[in-house]
Parts: sequence; structure tokens; C-alpha cells
Amino acid sequence: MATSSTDVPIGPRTPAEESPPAHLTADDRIGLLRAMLLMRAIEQRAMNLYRQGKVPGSFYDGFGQEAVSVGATWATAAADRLCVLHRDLGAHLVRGVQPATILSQYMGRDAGVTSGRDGNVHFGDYRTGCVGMVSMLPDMMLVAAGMAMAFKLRGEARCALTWFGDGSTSRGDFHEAMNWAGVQSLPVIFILENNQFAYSTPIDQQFAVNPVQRAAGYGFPGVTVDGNDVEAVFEATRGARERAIAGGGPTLIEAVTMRMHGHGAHDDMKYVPKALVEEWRKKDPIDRQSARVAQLGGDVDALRDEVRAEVEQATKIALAGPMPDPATATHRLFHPRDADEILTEDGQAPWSGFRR
Amino acid sequence: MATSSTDVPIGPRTPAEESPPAHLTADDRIGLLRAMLLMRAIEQRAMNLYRQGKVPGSFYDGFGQEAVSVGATWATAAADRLCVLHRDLGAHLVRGVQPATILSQYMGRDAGVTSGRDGNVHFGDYRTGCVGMVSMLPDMMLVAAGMAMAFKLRGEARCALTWFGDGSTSRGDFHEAMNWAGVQSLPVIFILENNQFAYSTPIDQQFAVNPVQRAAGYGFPGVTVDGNDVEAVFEATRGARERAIAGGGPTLIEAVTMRMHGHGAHDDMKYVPKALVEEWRKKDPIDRQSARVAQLGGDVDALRDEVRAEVEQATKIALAGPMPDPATATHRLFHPRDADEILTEDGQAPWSGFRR
Amino acid sequence: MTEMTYLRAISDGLRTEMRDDGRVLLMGEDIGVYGGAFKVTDGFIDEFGPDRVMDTPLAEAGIVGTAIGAAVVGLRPVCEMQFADFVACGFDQIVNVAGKMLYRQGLPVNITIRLPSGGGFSGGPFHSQNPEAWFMHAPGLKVVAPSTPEDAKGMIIASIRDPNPVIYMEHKNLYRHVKGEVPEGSYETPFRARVAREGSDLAVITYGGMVHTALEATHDLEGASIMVLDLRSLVPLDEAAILAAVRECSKVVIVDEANQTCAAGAQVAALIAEHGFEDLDGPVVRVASPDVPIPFSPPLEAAVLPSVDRVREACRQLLEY
Amino acid sequence: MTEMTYLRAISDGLRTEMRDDGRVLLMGEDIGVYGGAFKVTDGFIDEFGPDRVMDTPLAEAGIVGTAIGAAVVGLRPVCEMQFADFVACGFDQIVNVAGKMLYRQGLPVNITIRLPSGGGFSGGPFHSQNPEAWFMHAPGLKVVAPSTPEDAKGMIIASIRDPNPVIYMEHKNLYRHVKGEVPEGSYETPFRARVAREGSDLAVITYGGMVHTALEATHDLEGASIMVLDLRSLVPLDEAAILAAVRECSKVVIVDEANQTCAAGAQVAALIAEHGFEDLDGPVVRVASPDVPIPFSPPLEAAVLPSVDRVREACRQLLEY
Ligand SMILES: Cc1ncc(C[n+]2csc(CCOP(=O)(O)OP(=O)(O)O)c2C)c(N)n1
Ligand SMILES: Cc1ncc(C[n+]2csc(CCOP(=O)(O)OP(=O)(O)O)c2C)c(N)n1
Ligand SMILES: [Mg+2]
Ligand SMILES: [Mg+2]
Repeated sequence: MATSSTDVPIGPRTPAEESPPAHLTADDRIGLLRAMLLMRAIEQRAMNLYRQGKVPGSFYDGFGQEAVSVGATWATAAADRLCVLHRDLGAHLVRGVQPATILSQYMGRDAGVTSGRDGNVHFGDYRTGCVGMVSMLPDMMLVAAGMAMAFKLRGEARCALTWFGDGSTSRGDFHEAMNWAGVQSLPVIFILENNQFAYSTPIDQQFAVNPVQRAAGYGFPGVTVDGNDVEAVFEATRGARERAIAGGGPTLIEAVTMRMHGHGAHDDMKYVPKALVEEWRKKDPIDRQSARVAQLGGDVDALRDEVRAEVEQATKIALAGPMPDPATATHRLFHPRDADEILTEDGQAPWSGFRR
Repeated sequence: MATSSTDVPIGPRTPAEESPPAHLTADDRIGLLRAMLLMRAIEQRAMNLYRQGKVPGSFYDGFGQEAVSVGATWATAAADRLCVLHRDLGAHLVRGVQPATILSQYMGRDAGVTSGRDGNVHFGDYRTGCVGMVSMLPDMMLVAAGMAMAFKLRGEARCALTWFGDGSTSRGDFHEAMNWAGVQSLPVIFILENNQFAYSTPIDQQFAVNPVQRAAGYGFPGVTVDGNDVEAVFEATRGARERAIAGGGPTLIEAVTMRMHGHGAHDDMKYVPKALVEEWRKKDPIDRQSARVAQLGGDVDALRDEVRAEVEQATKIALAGPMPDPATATHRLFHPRDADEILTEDGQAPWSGFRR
Repeated sequence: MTEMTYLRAISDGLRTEMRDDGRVLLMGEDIGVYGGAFKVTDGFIDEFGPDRVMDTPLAEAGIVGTAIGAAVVGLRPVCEMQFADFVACGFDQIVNVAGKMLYRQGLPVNITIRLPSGGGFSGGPFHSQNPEAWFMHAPGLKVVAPSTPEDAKGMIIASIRDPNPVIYMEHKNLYRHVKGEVPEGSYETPFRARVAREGSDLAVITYGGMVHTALEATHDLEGASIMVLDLRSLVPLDEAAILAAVRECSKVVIVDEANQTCAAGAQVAALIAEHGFEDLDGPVVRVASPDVPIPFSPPLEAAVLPSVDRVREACRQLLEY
Repeated sequence: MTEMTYLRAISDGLRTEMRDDGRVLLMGEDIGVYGGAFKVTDGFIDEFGPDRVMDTPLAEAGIVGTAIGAAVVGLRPVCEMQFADFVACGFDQIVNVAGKMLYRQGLPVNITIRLPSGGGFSGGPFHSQNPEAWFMHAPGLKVVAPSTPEDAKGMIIASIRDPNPVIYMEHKNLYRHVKGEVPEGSYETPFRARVAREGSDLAVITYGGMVHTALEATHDLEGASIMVLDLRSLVPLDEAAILAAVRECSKVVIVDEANQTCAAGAQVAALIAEHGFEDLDGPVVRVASPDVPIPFSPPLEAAVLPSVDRVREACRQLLEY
């Protein structure tokens, strides 16, 4: 397959062999693990709710890819703006969306981010500086480029960041966004989440050459990183952000990972070789970060219990919430003339680097 | 500017210094010149007719770019299929469309290729194996890829060829076509006609890196050729076609040239530095080929007279033809069920290589 | 005759025509190995191979554009949009290349584009649309929308054989909910309307998924005799059948699931207002979705999509007019 | 008040708003150095610089998509499609990203998209379209179509200030042919209909370029009193004004230049047939282009586009009804 997953060594060295990360404190490293644990716990809980018929429509998760959204988002500043995609629940958590709000979203409750107007992963909470995805992939690359364009035009030290999958790179909007960002040298970070499949389609039917190698053809760097190493994803994004803010232009980061569940809850992914899944199970991003945290002397089990309890509590709250009022179904088609029109607010930026 | 026109030496060496082309007979070389002369004479005549108000709407020409369409088309076989763009009148001539038919087309006469349904360069005569362009650029890249896909699926030794400009490479369809052709390794030839401008937009506002360098990112070769050397364009296309027919897949050929007139008849191209135009006038493709033909002992003046006479004759015929009957304006919206549905016929293929 | 679901009837039609005509080629995302997001082409790749059941890159313009090229040189591609909503990404190739090719230069483009459309299962704003009106407003495209398994099979075969671009609307809610007798072997359903139920007091004019809503809403309406006209084809639109229904019933309710403004139903209403005016005994009533994206959450979606109750209420009021 | 062309009025409106509001940014192909294919932004780059009068790559999805992003963080982009026809290449970003953003997640998208539209000068199938109905059928977009210089200026300013995506239709035939008095300085024209001429025997309901065709066609029709209603805004549609015109005149001719099926005129006719039925003294007559691409050659184009004669004849016949 024409992926560079073969090119980069994937799979943990023992934490002992690793040199400590330059830009992450012990708290950061624990925080990264906690966010990944929280993402997984919420998605697993939601999957149960789906099986119980409490989640309408379909359900998509990012099982096995937690490091990509969590690691990248950890490097974003409060004033940055993100377009979060459908495997990236961790981004919402790091930016500050509450678990109960997310579970309400999945269940179409009024307390969900979109108050039931859109479902599952199709949301973005502008109160955390995020713009929700549309299904059409990868349309948000252009929206992210546009936000970055505005930042550059106004001379603001901010960047925009978005994710997209291997399959999404085949769409024209990928090209228009890459070219636009290159020509205008925009402070935008594109994260290609290469999880080996687009629904059932393997990457070798999607492209003949790995898209990360196309970045040069647009005039900016493309870097490949182990997408199951949350600290590596963080570091690549941190560097890309530093360049972006300094006027260095865009970066395309390929995070090599694997979609460990079906495309959606309905998909048994018969089409994926069992061996491939087994190989990747050994590279679980949470196991890897857990080992590091243990090495730091952190109590991973306590962390897991804490997260489990938090999710149980959130589930109770979400289940107790009402469905939206049908009478509101036709409201808010147009924004009132007098109201404020810039609504995105800064999100959480837990990285210690912003507090130093 | 991020063009490779700087990378390739442009401008004639004297014919004496040149080694004779490997795959062109003297007749081929004269034929190439004749086709370019014919293209220029027709377009100049049409420009007069436009000024006289006999050509409705707008008018576009390929002045100075004659070598690109003539040279490439000279390498196409009768069974190949072409999507001809708006600077490529030479392609229609080489494939066998009559000058009178073309002038009728420009004037919206019934005898035009589209019987007045479409205008100026927006045509393709399926009787010569050509599919007419649409205005939306570069949509035809996908149509050409699709024809090549059919040839490959049926195991036919044919290829498809299309042209497009530097500006057109910014559209998503460029990417979807390049990627598709690469993934399926299709027998298609993409000719990027880099004439330095897209309407008024210079190439450095269109891309940060010359698109010919993107071909590798799709898994096939991209080659740059002097677009004002008709024999060089022929040779590059001949080689690409040989690869395509042999199952070697697509080729992207960048023909570096210059749009010597405005975007359309209405455009005084104030935005183009005079010096740039002057520089390119010295590289006129017809002058260059004329020198070669003279060196071969060909009588270029006689050829010019012959062509001028042919165009005068064609103009008389075209001017004598009626406008279309308004009663037919709503006809042929749908094709009848019983009628034949594969209408493209083979075109002329004058290259001596097909007769040997 | 065998009983089968609407979905299996489409599969049956595709399989039948692929066996009869080697030029037929299926193209789409995940239609091969996976058998399609809705399993319409389940198992096809085993019978016909990956060349004729082509898993394509994720690129709607690419799917349509390459299909056009293949059609022009003699293949008969059937493109699947994974959901009708994604057709917006291939819109330009459809309306500007496919739709205008014949009129401009005499080249027919025999492609069929399958659009799994419609809401009712919490698909949300991007998996519930009914985009047929966009294509009705683009000259050179035929648009069909069968409502029964028998027609689904007959119209997919007719669409493939039709030398023009055909937009084939298949409502997702019919896939597994609607069953019916389907003739064996190969046959074509004409692009004309069908009287789904005879009636003389009021005519409900509709198509696709809403045909079943209309039948249920009106199967007993205080003994009134309600005709249900299933348009089946939107382009060409069976104007004669529509005007005949108006003559017969003098009262008309037009139902479509799409957002109401400039929808298919608007065209039908305009046609009646101009050419059926003298036969009318009451206003031309429309039932459609209000002009909002189709929301995800069940109570919101139910408030937006035309329901059996809304259709029944509209008919009752018009009968009393 | 100064007299100026429709085209200069648009320029005047853009310039006025750009001077008043630093958030306003123009984006498009060849709008800067060249001043736009129609010179609407001629000289703007000198006053506002290349950052605010941005020559973009040739990429319609790119223009719309990046404009959406810029709008969400506080700019007010005005996008020019070089011709309305090319909007098909940015269709998905408009209907799926811009149109649904507010409804789904509460984020307004303040962009204006200028579409130089319409035929009548041998533009052919790709430079003559009137695509407004596609956007009327996409929830979340406003659609306006001024017909006079005064409204052209007032509506471009109102469109920029409106926090929602606005599709601004500017008919190319009005650019230089239509002149009128235009107020100095800044003002807004509301998104409501306007009575272009009072009348009581028959109402012609139209918008954009066809307003002038309608006025010419009916300025003396054997002494009949003909109202001409200029819709100006298609979304929101001024239903009250339309129904008032029906009450006043009881006879209606609806004129639009677009291909007739599912056009704006179909929606107006459907509205009248449902809510103005009792006021009607005759069929709701429509004049529009037949469903074919707009041909290039003058005699063919003239046979397709609604003409003064066709409108006059339609009115004469309806008056006799
Ligand atoms: C334009 C478009 N076409 C089709 C789809 C249907 N679809 C949803 S997800 C998906 C696969 C996406 O693959 P990839 O980009 O690799 O992302 P992943 O799901 O693997 O993270 C497809 C085809 C879509 N969302 N958008
Ligand atoms: C999709 C699209 N957008 C806009 C236009 C309007 N337009 C016509 S030609 C042109 C410039 C094309 O430049 P290039 O591709 O370099 O071709 P050239 O005319 O220089 O040969 C533009 C913007 C178009 N034809 N298609
Ligand atoms: Mg993937
Ligand atoms: Mg060019």
C-alpha cells in the first residue's frame, strides 16, 4: 500500500528508552492520557447507549485514534480556531466541551451542542473556538484556510487547524485548500489522519502516492508522525504551530494510525484483515501513554476509575435531559440583524507551555 | 514567478544547429507549419470578423500558442479521443475540421460545428474524435480520464488527451482527475498549457509550485517542454502516448508558452509587462518552424499564400451560410431511445508514423 | 413474480441489466467489496468483478466526470452517490457537462446517477435531503423517482437503457420497509405517472417515498374517494396525467418531502394553476418540508417532514372547502 | 442623487460599504488588478489594496469556502463569481457549509456572493444562466435580485450588512443598459417587493432583468391598467406583496428569465394557487425560458429568452380571458 506507515517505525519503545519530551511537563503527559481515556470511555459508553437504542441514527467513533485529536489539540492556544472531524472527539474534550454535553448530542437531546439539530460527531462548540464539521469531506479544510486567511490579514498571532482522513484527500476541496494555503502562505495546520481505510476502501485505491508527499508541490512541508504516539503528535503540531505563528506558513501533518472499529457502529469491517487489526492493537495509543505515566509514577488505575466515574455521572445527566421542543424545529434559519455575529469564543488551552 | 519556464531554455537555436527530429519526416515538419499557419490565419480572420460585428459574443484565440495544440495533436492516432480547449484551434484543424465550419461556428451560423448552439471556441466535432469543452475549467480533464478508463477497461490500444491552462490547475477537478488517472494508471495525456496568465492573473498568484512538479505526487511523470517549439511538443506527446498505449499510465506535459493576445478580444492586457510580450515575440512558434522548413528547402511564402487563399475561400463560404432556424432552438434536448448512442468517429491522424 | 423489498428490486434490476449488457458498469464509493453503504450492490463484485463494480476514490466530481467520458465512448456507467446529499460535490459535472453535452454538440451521455435520498431515520442535515428539484431545474437531465419495488426495478433498467443522463432517486425509507411483487427477468417501467389509487373527490399528487404516506393518509377519509397519483418521473413530467387528475377530482393536494420552495411540488402546482385552472374547485394545496435543513433529533425531524397526519389534515380541510 | 448605470451603482455600494466597514473584503478572480471581468471593482485595488480586493486562484469552492472561514471569525467577504454559471463549481460549499451553519450550530456566516447572471448577448450555455432557483431551494440562504441602480446599491449594502449568506443576483444586461438616479452615501434597500408600476387590471410579477422587459411590454396595452411588481428579494419572498397584487388585479402573469421548471416563477405561481386562489379571475400565466441551455446564436437565443413580445402577448391573452 502506498502509505508511509511502512516508512516510519511504529510501536512503542519502552518509556525507559525514551528521552523525556522537551515541551511537556509531567502534568501535561498525564493530562494527555486523561483526555484519551475520557474520549475512549465516552465513546464506549455511547456505543452501549446506541445498542440500547438511545442514540438515534448512526454512531461513529475514533477508537484507536485518540492520540491524533488529543495530541494535536494539546498544542493549540485558546485563540486558535479548529474544525474538528468525525474521529476527533478528543479535540472537543481538550477544548473544554463537557462529557454530558457530548452524550446529550449523541442522543439528540436539547442539552447537546446542536440541541438535536445535528447528530453524533457532527458538531462543534463555538464557545470553545471550534467550528463544526459538515459531512462533505473535506470541506472544512477550506473553512480552516479561510479562518487562517483572516488571521493573517488582521496580523493576529493565531492559527487554524483541521483534520481529515486518507479518503478525503481524493476530493477537489483538498487540493483547493492546499493550493490556497500555499499561495497565501497561511497559518493553518492540516492533519491528515491516515487510518488506512475510507469506510471500506483501502488507501491504495484512494491514491497512488501518499498525500503527505504532495505538500511540497504546494510549497510547504509535509511531515509524517506516528499517530498512535500522543506526544509525537503533540510535538509535530507544536512545531507546525510555531512556524505558522511566525509567518512560516502551513504544514501538512500525516498522523499514521488505524481505524480499530468499523466505519460506523453498523459496520463489522469484514473487509479488514484480522491480522492488521491485531498488529495495530499492540500499538494502542492509550497503552503507550499509560506506560509513560506509570513510569512517571502516575497512578493510571486511579485515573481510569476517575474517568469512568466522570462518564457515569455525565451519562446520568444526559439521560435525564429532555429532547428538544418540536416547536423550535423551524427556528434560527436566519440570524437577526442586530445580534452579534462573531460568536466563536476562545477554548481551553491546557498545555503548560501557554502558562509559562 | 514559480514557473519552470525559467528552468528550460526557450528560444530557437538555428535549424542548422539542430539534429533532425527522429520521428518526423520533411512532410510532417511542413505539415506542422501549415497547420500552425492555418490556425493563425483563421484566428486573425475571425478577429476581423469580430471587429466587423459578424462574430457574436466574445472571441478567444491562441495567438502565439499554435505549437501546443498542433504539435500535440500531430502525435494522436485516429482512434484516440481529445478534449480540446479554448487555445487549441490547431487540434481541430489537425483532426480534420474544415476552416469554413470553424468560421461558421464563430459566427453562430447553422453550418458551424454546434449549429449556433454554442459559440467561439466552445465546440468539439465528434466526427473527428473530439469532445467539445465546457467553460468550467478544467472539467474536461475528468472526461478525458473517463474515456481513457473505458479504453483500459476494454483493453483497447487508444489514449485520451486534453489540454488546460495554468489557472485551471487551481480547481478541484484538476486534482480529482490527476488522482484518478494515477490510481487507475490510465492511458491519458494531460497537457498543461502554461501561458503565464489566467485572464489577468499571473501564475505566481495561482500556485506556489509549478503544477508539473505535482505529477510525481500522483504517481506518474511530469515533463516540461518548450511550448513554442512544435516539434518538441510533438515529441513529448508522442513519447507520452507510447507509454500510455503500452500500459505505462498517464503523463502530465507542461508546455511553456505565452498568451500573446488578451484573454479575449475585449482585453487589452494592460496588466502584462510590455517587455514580457516583446521577449516572447522573439520566440514565435511559427517563425521557428518556418526557419526549419526553409532549411529543408520548403517554400514558406508559397505555403503562406496557399493558407491565406484557403482561409479567404472558407470565409466566403461561411459568410454565405444561413443563421440557424429559430424553430430548432428547443430541439435535441434528449436523444431518441432507438438512435445510435456512440457517435464519436475517428479523426485525421496525419503523422507519417501511423502510415509506416 | 416474486415478493421482494424495494432495495432488492433495485439490485435485481441492476443485476439483470448487467447480465444482459456488457457495457453497463457500476461506479461508486464502497460499492464493490463492501456492497454499498446500503448493500444495493452486495455480492455484485463476485459475479461481475472489480472492473464492472468499481470502488472509486472518494470524489463525486471524479465519479460523474469519468462516467461521462466512459459513456461518450460507449460504456453505460451507473454511478452511486453514497447519499444523495453528496451529489452537491459532483453538481457541476452533472449540470454543465452531462446536462448540456447533447444539446450543444449532439453527443448523448448515457449515464445513470443513483441518489439514495430522503429522511425519516435521524440522518440529519447531510443524510436526509431530497435534491431532485435542483436537477429538474437543469436542462438535459431526466429525473425519476419510483415508489414501488416493481417500478424500482423497471425504472433502473429503463434509466440505464435511456441514452440520456438520468437522475434516479431512491428513497432510503423505502429500501427495507416497502415490499411488493416484482416480475422476473427484464422489463422497463415507462417514465410516466401511475394512478396508485383511483378516486374522484380529491387527488393527491406525489412521488417517491411520499406515495406511501399519501396512501396511508387517505385510505379511509370519512368515505371520500381519494385518488393518489404517483408521478414516477419528474423529468419528463407527465403533464397529461396531472391535468387529467385535476379534471377528474377538481381538488388537489401536492405532497413532496423536499424543502418547499421551488420544489417539484411547486412546478406541479404552477402547471395546474396555469393549465388546470378551470377544473379547480379549490386552492392547490401543498404539503412539503418547511425551508430548513432536516434536523437530526426524532422530535425535530418529525416536526419537519410531511407526516401521515399532516397529509390527512390537508386533505380533510380541502374536502370541506 | 446622481444618475448612474446599474453597474456603477453596484460599484458605488461596494465602495461606500468598504469605506464604512473595515471588515468588508472582496474576493474573486481578476477583480483586483483587472477590476473584474465586468469592471465592477475597477480601481478598487488602488483605494483599498490587494488584501481587501483579493485576486484569488481560479477556484470557486476555494473562494466560497475560505470566505466562510473568514466570515466566521469576523470578516465580511463579498465573493464575485466571474459569471453566475461558475457558481456550480462552488455549489457544495454554499448549500452545505454556508447554508446550514447557523441552523445547525448557531454560527452566522456573513458572506455575500455576487452572481453576474442572465443572457441576451450571445453568452451561450455557460455564460447566460439564471441559477437563483437552485439557491431558493437550499435552506439558509437569502437570494436577492435588484432591477434598478438605486436598488442595486441599496441591496448590495444591505446584503453585506445582513449577517446571513446572501446570493446577490446582478443581471449582466442591466449593467450598462439601465441608468437611474442613485442617492449619495450609504443606505439600505429592504429585502421586500416594490411596485414598479401601479395597475388594477393585471399584475405582472417579476424580478431582475425581466422587470424592464415587463415594463416595456405593458406600458401601453390597449389602455389596460397593468401593475408590475418587482420582487427584488426571492428569499425571503414577499408573499404579502404578491397576494396583495393578486387581490388588486385578479389576473397574474409571472415572468422570469430562468428555465421554467422549478424556477422562482414556479414558486410564486404555487403560492398564488394555494393562498390567492379565491382572488383569481383567470389562470396563473407564466413566461419563462423553455428547459434548454441558453443557445449562443442570436436567432436561437432570441427564440428562447422571454421577449417583450412574448410578455405582451401573454398579458393580452389573459386580459381577454
Ligand atoms: C464528499 C463526501 N462523499 C462521501 C461521503 C460518505 N463518507 C462518509 S465517511 C467516508 C469515508 C471517509 O474516509 P476518510 O476520509 O479516510 O476518513 P475516516 O472515516 O477514515 O476517518 C465516506 C465515503 C462523505 N462524507 N463526503
Ligand atoms: C471554473 C471556472 N471559473 C472561471 C472561469 C472564467 N474564466 C474563463 S478563462 C479563465 C482563465 C483561464 O486561465 P488558464 O486556465 O490559465 O487558461 P488560459 O485562458 O490562460 O489558456 C477564467 C478565470 C472559467 N472558465 N471556469
Ligand atoms: Mg480513513
Ligand atoms: Mg493561462
